[in-house]
Amino acid sequence: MREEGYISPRQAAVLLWFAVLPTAILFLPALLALRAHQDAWLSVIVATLAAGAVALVVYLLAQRFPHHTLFQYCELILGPVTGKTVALIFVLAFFLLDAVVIREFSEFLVTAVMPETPALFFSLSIVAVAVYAARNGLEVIARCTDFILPLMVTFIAIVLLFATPEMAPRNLLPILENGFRPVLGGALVSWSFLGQIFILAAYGAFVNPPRALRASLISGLLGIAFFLSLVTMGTILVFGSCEAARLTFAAYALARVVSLGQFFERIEALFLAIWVGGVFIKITINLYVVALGLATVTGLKEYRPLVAPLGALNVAMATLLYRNISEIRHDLLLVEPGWTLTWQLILPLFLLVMAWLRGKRRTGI
Amino acid sequence: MLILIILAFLVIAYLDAPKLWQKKYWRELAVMGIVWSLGLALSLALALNLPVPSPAKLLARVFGPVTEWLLRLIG
Amino acid sequence: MPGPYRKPLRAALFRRRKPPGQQDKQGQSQGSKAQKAPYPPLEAYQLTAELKLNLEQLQRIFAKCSDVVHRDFYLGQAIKAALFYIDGLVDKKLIEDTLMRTLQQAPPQLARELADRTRDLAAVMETIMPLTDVAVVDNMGAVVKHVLDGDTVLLLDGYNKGLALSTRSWEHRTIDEPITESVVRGPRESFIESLRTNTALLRRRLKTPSLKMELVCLGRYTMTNIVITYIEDLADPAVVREVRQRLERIQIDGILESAYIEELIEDNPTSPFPQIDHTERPDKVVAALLEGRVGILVDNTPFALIVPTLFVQFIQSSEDYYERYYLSSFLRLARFVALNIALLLPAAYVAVSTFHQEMLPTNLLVKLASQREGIPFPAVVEAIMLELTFELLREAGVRLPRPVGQALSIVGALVIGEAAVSAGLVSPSMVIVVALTGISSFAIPSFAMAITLRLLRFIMLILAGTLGFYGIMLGLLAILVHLNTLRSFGVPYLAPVTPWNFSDFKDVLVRVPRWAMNSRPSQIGYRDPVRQGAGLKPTPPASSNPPPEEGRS
Amino acid sequence: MKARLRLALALLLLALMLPVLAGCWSRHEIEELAIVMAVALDAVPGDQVRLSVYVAIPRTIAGGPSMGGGGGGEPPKAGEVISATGSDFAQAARRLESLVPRRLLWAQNRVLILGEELARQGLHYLDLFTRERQMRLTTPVLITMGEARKVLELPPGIELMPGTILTGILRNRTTFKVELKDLLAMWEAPGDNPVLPQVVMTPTPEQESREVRSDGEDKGQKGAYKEEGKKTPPEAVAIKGAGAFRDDRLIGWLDERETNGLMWLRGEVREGVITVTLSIQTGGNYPGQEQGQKMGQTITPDQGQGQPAGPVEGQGQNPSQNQARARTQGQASVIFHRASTEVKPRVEGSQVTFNVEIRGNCDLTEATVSLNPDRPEHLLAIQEAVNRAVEERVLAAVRKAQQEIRADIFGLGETLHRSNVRYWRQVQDRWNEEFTRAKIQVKVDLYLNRLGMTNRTPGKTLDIGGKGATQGSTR
Repeated sequence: MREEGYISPRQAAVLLWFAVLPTAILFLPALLALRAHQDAWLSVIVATLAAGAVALVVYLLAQRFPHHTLFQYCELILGPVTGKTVALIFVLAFFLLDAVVIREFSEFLVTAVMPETPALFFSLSIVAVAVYAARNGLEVIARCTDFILPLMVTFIAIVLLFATPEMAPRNLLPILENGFRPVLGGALVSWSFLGQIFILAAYGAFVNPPRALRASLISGLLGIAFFLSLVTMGTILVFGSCEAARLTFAAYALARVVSLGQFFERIEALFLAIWVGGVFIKITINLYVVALGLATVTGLKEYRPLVAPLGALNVAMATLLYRNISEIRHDLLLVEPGWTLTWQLILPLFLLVMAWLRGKRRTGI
Repeated sequence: MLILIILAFLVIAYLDAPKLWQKKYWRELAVMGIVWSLGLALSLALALNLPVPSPAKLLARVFGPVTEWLLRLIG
Repeated sequence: MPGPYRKPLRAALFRRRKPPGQQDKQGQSQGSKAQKAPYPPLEAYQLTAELKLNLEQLQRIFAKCSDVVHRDFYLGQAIKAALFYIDGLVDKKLIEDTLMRTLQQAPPQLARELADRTRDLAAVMETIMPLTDVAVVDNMGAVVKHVLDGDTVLLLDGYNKGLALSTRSWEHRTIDEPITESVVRGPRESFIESLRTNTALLRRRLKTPSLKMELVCLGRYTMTNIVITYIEDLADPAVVREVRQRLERIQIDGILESAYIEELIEDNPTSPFPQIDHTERPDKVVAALLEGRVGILVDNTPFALIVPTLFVQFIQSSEDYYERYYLSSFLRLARFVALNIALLLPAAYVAVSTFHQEMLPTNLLVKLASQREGIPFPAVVEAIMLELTFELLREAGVRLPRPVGQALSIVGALVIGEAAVSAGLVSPSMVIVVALTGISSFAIPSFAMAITLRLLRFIMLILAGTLGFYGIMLGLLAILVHLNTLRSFGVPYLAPVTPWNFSDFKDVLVRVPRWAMNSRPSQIGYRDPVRQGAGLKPTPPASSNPPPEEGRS
Repeated sequence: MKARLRLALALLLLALMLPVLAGCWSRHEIEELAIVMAVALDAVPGDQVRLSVYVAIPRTIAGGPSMGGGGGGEPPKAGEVISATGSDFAQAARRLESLVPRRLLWAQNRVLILGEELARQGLHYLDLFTRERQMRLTTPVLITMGEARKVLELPPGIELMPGTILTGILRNRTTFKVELKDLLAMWEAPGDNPVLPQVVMTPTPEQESREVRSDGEDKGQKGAYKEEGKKTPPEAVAIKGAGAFRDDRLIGWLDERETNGLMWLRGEVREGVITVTLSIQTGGNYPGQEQGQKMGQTITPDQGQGQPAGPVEGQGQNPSQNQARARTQGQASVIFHRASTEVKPRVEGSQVTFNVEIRGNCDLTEATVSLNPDRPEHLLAIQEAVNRAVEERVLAAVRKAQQEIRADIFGLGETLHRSNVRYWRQVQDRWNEEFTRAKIQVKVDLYLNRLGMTNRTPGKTLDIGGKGATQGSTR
């Protein structure tokens, strides 16, 4: 099925940022510090290189099938039955991803902001707004980012800028103390976040002009790497790798350290507000992709009716997925890398190879 | 709680179902119905504390070893 | 006897319940198509060649209309004629001094020829008519319409046609200073209730045949004249067509204000945000037309509508373009801040004081805490109460006669505020917050937008009171998504912020100097993007003040 | 459109349901809060801990200015100290809540004070203060000899509350500041051990001032205040000295000089004043020396221009010899705004040497010893004395750390870690031991380059080593 709106390459790139960064900056630095210690920021860069592979696959597939979404060319490549199955796997994967994001989001809010409020309430309320946004289509989602992005960037910049007095450059030393292996281990963890740029395969078809897709992939990836390594570096610089690894929510802790002169201390509530905006986009775009994918797989004319029930199912799934935050961390460290690598790199690679073997491509619209 | 859940799902159904019915989009209605009833069932099961296996567990069983293997590959 | 009133109403309701299907939006349609003609069904009447019959019909149509004047006379002492007009809508002096005299003293030969049918009715027009705006009417509906419009209809015996003579002239307000949009510098004229005057105000500013004024007549009873005005070279034809279609779709009994139309042609009727700007300043309309927008003037309304409308227009004032650009830019930024304050300040205050106390500097927190000791209400309730009081004060101040209104607002604000604080019912800081919010909402140039923000403020307050900043953010996100879905006649409401257009930013939060505004807003005036010549930035003439050492060219 | 209307309806429904659903989760009216301004942690007998909090009373504080100056009567208290014991701090905190009619707000806590006993037991109790969401990692941590609760019970001074007093002092940067996150980082880093600034309850102001005189330091004397009419002996608070830990246990105390040395070595010194006592012998040697230490730095002024010491013209002369002449004994204080410390480890065999280089610029801020501004030697003399003083302080701290504390409280191990990973691997597990054998060489290069707004020491025109300005240049 088709979506009526188009998004600009810039919006596509920004959406990519939002598809990765919001949860990544919150959870990743601490996990990275655990794995790669003071070299955590190197891990981000290594993982970015690895994520470049995803970007390449997405790009090659998109080139073969311009104006087609992931779910559409699955079918074109593999035929109706297998294709639909694989597309359904992608739908499920995106669905699970969204559920995880919702869960992480509510878990954070409950822990850090309002412990008396049930987590379900946060998932419910954010998904309600996300449903509203997702029903309005990709264009509206993309245009929402135009407002949230400047806020987010400004805020990250302010936090990092005003945290500089607290930073100790020696915290980054020694570089590569234990060789490259911990860095790779960290890269594997960051992979589970960075690989999410794969989502572009699902909405890349609506980028106008299509040939600008490469630019949006590159700038999306670079932007993610930039912000992520900056925040990771900031965390390590302020807390040191030992203490950083103890933090559950690194970026939040960073925001809590900041004091803007004597007057404007403790700006974490603002962090919360702006971050909610970011996660909102992330949840919405995933929800949108899930609904779009499901509609494509089942051959519907419209994805809109699916959004609300999917949102509800997502909330339930988010509640079901994990029992506690420790499970989330465990999964992020020890399960997600393998899982994300499988469906975000191996499976698309398989698609690409199949397309190449079968000589499938579609040039027209 | 149960009443709230059912109410919420009724609202969700009310959002789109009547329009689909009018437009005779049966296919949409069917898919939506499946998702909707899945959601309702899951929510009710969770509210009633029925044991529902978490897909995360399944993923962990399958992809935990994969990740471990990857980690070993790295170092 | 209640019957006749109730029954049709029931019927109307019943009919609306199951619309025939062709009307998808507003349920204003009353169903059948015959409704377009005014009551009584004029199809039943026809102009005949017999004057007596025609007059009878007209008298039946205008039965019990005491303001209708009907005068029989002989044209050129030979042929029977009658004038029909409505007293008060016509220039009586013109009719009595000029028209009657000319017609009665028409050359007898002409009258004879007319009576003999050797000459057409048009001959009257061609030879003796002292007026210029004359139209031939050939059916009863047109006759009635013209009479109602303030024309004088001349009927001749033996002709199934008549002449509609434009003798319109009625009492109206003189052109005054704009009340709702007063400026320090800028033209002091505002629209008045008379459509013709209003169009003249526009035409005087735009002396070009490209300025089009399409006439639409709406309202079964009011028969209100509506003018769609645009500059043909600039306006998007699609928008013009859309405006025309949306207007023609309207079937309504009456239009008393342009707001009637506004609500019937909006893109998203359920949105709380105004999607059509209105103004009483001709210069603002002209500026809009020059950007490629379309104006809608409605008779009997001093407010013109402007479409398409973007969100940013609501923080712009026409004076921005008349003051120096530094000041204008600063004021716009200030208004933007005011907009945010008007929407968010009480909510933020409640959120901070009940959820995020850590955000406050300790001294402030302690101050607030000591102020709130003994206040019987939670902060949210306190805020809502005070906001409501403020709204009531404002409302009372607006409705009362001006001098009283001022006294009331002073008394209300000072006395109630002071008393409430000293009675320990509200905290002083809350009074400050509410006052600041009130001031900010007045700083927004557009009243319509200010009202919207006032309403949303209450929702934000409730959200903030239940969920703190998270609630505020949820509300803001919902508003953001909503704003992004809005379009005004096809143009995204939030343009040029999103879809992003850097060139249009010259006139959003800041106003760049005149000489830098070289292009029209891209979403609206794209048909002719070049507004003015490039390089208009003035430089001191080189010759008048030559530098001592070397001449510059 | 209908669908839009439905959606709007659903959202509205949700918005209306919010307050019902959400109830009063996490919402606390500002006046229902007990604002915790300072926290003191103690260990009490029986394996219990005691949590004491200083809760502000907003009424009094907000009415502050008006009540000031009202003669007679005790000033209303700005806050109250409440404490509760428990087997850990979470339990104690819970019990505290049952003592207070309001909800405790920890987010505004200004300072965390550790009692000696607790510190000797270990730092693991601090977990609550990093885990609980209201607590902040940027809270300054102090340690005190004896009970920490005592510090909270201080009577108000310039500031109303002990929390603000202490943070105010810390902000003056006369001593170093350890925030909770720094403390944890010191604890967790393998080559570092925590040190905490010590808050001391000073006795009466008289004693206090005596101490100042005898000390020759004027660091950390804030918080002194005058309050006569109190029944209890007035006490003041000061932050000076430090508590040194080995791993997570308090081992010993550093005195003020040692603390200063520690700050130099850790590179914590940003600005401050150094006072040295030196005697200038006109015409002869000008040995500069610091009080109490025999550390000679002798310079010889330029004899060619130098007037013989003693009588200068006119009435400047005075029978009591020392007064009339140039004051050859006295203090000189320098103030510095920027100073940097660089530590370079060097490993030779199994011997680790740390070369510490301290650099900075300072201005003369007070000289009670007579000084001729036109003689660079005089400045050099002061400069040398200052450098010696700093060096001596650093060495004193090192001695203390190596001999008594037997722990690397300077984070030198981390420096070694960063520069020589291979060697660090060998010693990291027994670093504290290794540290006691490390050699630490200090080189201080503080340059005195400005004189301030006046040049000569005030007094009747005396002449030391030249006519000074009256004769133009000395060169």
